[in-house]
Amino acid sequence: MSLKIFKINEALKEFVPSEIVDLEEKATWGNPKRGIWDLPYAKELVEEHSLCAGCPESLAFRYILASLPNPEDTIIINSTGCTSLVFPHIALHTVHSLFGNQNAIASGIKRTLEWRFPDKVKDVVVLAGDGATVDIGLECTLHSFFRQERITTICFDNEVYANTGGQESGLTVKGQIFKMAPKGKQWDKVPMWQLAIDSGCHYVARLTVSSPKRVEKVIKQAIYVAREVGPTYVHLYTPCILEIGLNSDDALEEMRGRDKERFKFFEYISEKAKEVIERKKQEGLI
Amino acid sequence: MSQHRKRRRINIRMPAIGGQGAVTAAHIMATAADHAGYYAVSNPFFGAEKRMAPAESYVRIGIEPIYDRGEVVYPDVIMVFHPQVITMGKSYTMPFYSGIKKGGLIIVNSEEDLLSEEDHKYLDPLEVKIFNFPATKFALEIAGTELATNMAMLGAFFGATQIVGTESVEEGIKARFLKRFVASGGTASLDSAIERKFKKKLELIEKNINTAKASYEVAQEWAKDQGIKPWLPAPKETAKV
Amino acid sequence: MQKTQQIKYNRAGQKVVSPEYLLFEAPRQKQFMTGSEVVKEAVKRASVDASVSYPITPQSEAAHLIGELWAEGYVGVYFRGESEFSVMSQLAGCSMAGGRAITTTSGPGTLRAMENFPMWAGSRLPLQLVLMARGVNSPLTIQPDNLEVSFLLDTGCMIWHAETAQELFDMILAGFVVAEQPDVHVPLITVIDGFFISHTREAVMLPPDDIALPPYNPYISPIPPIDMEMPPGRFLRDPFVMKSNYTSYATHASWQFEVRAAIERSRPYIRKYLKGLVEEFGDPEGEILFIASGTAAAQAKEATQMLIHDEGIKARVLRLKTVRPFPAKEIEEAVKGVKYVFIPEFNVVGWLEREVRNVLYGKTNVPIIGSPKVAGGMTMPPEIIVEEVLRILGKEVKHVP
Amino acid sequence: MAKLGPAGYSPYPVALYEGILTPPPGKALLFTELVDEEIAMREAAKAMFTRENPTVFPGPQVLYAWNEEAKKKAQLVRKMAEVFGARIIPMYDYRPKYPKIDPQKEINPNHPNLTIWHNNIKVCIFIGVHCHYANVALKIIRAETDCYTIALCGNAGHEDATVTLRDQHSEELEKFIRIAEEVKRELKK
Repeated sequence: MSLKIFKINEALKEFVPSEIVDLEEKATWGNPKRGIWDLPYAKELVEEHSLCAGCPESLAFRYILASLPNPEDTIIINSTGCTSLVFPHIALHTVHSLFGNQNAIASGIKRTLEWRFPDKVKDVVVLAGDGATVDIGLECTLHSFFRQERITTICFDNEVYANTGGQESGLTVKGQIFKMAPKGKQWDKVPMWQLAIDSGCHYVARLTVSSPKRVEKVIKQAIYVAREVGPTYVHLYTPCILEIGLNSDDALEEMRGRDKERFKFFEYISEKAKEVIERKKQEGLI
Repeated sequence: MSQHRKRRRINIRMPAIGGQGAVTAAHIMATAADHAGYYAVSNPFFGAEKRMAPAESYVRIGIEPIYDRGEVVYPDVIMVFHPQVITMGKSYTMPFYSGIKKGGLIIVNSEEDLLSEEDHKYLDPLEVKIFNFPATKFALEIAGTELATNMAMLGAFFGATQIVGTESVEEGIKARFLKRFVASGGTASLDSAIERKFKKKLELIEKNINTAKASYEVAQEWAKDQGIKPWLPAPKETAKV
Repeated sequence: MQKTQQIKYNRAGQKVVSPEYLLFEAPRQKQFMTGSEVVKEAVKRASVDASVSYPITPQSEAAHLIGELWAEGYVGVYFRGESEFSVMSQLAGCSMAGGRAITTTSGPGTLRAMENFPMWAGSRLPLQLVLMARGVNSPLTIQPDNLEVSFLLDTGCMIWHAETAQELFDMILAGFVVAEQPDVHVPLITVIDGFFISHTREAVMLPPDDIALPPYNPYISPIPPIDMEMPPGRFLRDPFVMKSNYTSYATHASWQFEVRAAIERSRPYIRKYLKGLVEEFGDPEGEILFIASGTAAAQAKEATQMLIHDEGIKARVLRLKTVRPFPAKEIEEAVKGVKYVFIPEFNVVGWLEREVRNVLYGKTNVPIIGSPKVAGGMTMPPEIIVEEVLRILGKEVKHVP
Repeated sequence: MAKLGPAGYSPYPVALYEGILTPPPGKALLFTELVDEEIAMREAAKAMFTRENPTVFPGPQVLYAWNEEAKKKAQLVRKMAEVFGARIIPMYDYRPKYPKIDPQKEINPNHPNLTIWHNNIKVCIFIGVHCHYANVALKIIRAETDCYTIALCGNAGHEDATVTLRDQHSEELEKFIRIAEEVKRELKK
């Protein structure tokens, strides 16, 4: 594990702001049993960031970062979009490269890290929006599944291009009026979770981030399966309250509403993945 | 053109039909010339080659470093691998003799003269020599396969131009066909299956060498009749590395 | 640091030697091979960690051969990507993760991948792309034509242009050494004219294959690698750098300038490892000066010899080995006392002519003639170059039958 | 660097505009001149003793205890700051920080001039900052401020600094501290 990169030299410690010292002293490192219950007590791996007030993406980020079983050796690959605004403030090695190439970057990183560190576990997680994952980056996303890359892909589905001002995306629902769809979207929401199953993912989950506990369980399962078996995919509903005209405190209610319909919890687990998840449960890690 | 000065370079164009082995012939010709101490470069015609479609290969041999690249637009020697190419040129884009230099040589894989009156009208004032040589027939007779046509053609080239001896031709052929086998064949664990294949390959190489050598001799005779002297001065020692 | 003299081996079991030994001192043997095969020989001796490939003529063969090296254990990571765009991103990932990586592409593939190249440069990845230039689709051709280099000039990558298979071999090895210098550390595009080099068979001198370059050390990189092994632990490669993201506008400008400055810093290393940014050929007193790179320079050399031997005209060639960094001073020096500058090129836009005119603007009155220009697979016979010179000089043209 | 800033509106690089490159091994760069390491160290020390508000900006490579050399260098940085009577303001990471930095306590490569202006820093030392971020910051500092910048680099140096020393490891830092102490005595500080 690479905790050493957070350890501050004693000779200079007094000059370093407390938020940085806290990362060394109060964050949960080296403990695979860490989880969302640590949130009130431990130093979080994300600092203050600039998402809209009340944006559910910020919740999703906090839950995911709290659930990583191996943060000291986890790399997160991002793409262009609202999520990119959070990445500078995440206390891990992360990448923003181009819009849509996140699964290609992740493939190169994962394979090279496996080559460079054959005796270490380095988890590689992709975290990108719906435009990046399903529209512009679909080729990279699906091919990384076909190739059975051992990475976890998480899609923040807000059903719109939010960062560019509210345009229709492949994951917008049919009929929804957005920019570039002035008469309403003419075709159905892309069933990305199904494409992920058909393309070779070993663990697929679809859910909202209304339940932190459920997010933790899904993320841990996805990462453990990716580590040992092959690609995994997590599809999270993180509505853009701005573009669908909700108030800052409406997000949770919106997600709970969708929990009962198009984001009803759905999970696919391959045979190989079942074995891993069972074992990790027995080890008390899930 | 400075025909008074000694030739420093031979540029060869080899129009053929895809599958006739003109690329292989070019490779062997360059390797043979290299073995004899000349500078040599070979390359194919760059395109989406298909079997039985017109194709070309090129060889450049000289006594000085060769910088020139690509298609040979102004050849000293044209080797016509297939009679069809005379009528079609390179992918129908030009007459087959286009760009031939004064005092050049054309070797045609044919028993009889296939050139039209107009062709001769163009070539005669340029003092181009034409050597009709039935390479395919020769290959069938000696190697028992028309696949050795390219060997007969390259043998004819070296016989007619007298720049390298048959030992270099033999080296060129061996280098082309043996390279991979030598690389992996050196290990003691060569199993019997590979060994059988290897024997077959050796047989093939032998047939190829015989075809090339026999053509060399025929062409050498022809060159003597024509009063042809070696086309290049002996290579400078510096070329031999 | 460590100064022990013990023998080191790379992961392929090759003995690690200094770049100077590998490039200049190791005994060499002659082989007869194509430019594509030479790529394999160079990569084999370069302690390469990763390569990703995609088929496109004329680079496919070189890409297959790197795959063979992976199968033989000389390259750590290798696979076929789904498009050039993805391949260049996958390769970026390999480099960010601290690996030495190389790939090859051509023509339309270069343009498909285009968005990646400024990203490579901005992310300071010392990747190497062997570019086997062919036409771009205007309409389709697979033939040699180096128009695509024009698109790459301002990506922030170094661009070198090899003339022969031999030079390609040496440039690939020297390329990693120069590109990985901490004060340079930008990508290198090693250009050859497709087919003219990739498919041409010629004599090449190679050092033994049981020695190799020292492995890449990502921990002296100007930007930390993405491996959670080097501080800072909180590190995004690379953030939005704009005022709305709480940085000064000047940050992005400074970042871009820094990438260009990094290319400038490669000059002393290039002088050392390539023996200069240019090569001079022909009569040093030559009044006719060809400025050219790659195969156009090779053809100009042939034409120079014809002019000198057959026409009694003093001529010379200034061959550019590098286009980025651009040898501006060398060009300024070379045009002194010259009557005409000719710039032969294998493309219709004349990107080299544009570059040369730019650096000579206001500095010389020498006429600059941007011809001959051939494209779309056409060869540039030296006879045609000679004809062009004679025509400009008002002399009789005898060369072309 | 050609001359002390402020050089102007845009963060022009001297490598590109004035042809000044990083020094070759064994040499240092003092303004536009290639000089011996010791001369550069002496001039750098003089500047640290004579210009206002001397400050050391340690970067991640010396702030964090990620290897033995970093641990040793951190102690030397502390000692160096004490000899110069300089402040220590860390550049602990390179992110665009939201919503803003505290210029009294930190320096950020994306707007390093803020810290320099806020504290009226006229001379500073960069050490342990990754070369790319040091170069991005040094160009902005040169464009925007009149701060005399000293780059102690473990690699090849930084031509956009006023003085740049290259290949600076523990041994070289110890030498720099020794020279600083000498210069201090000479200046009777």
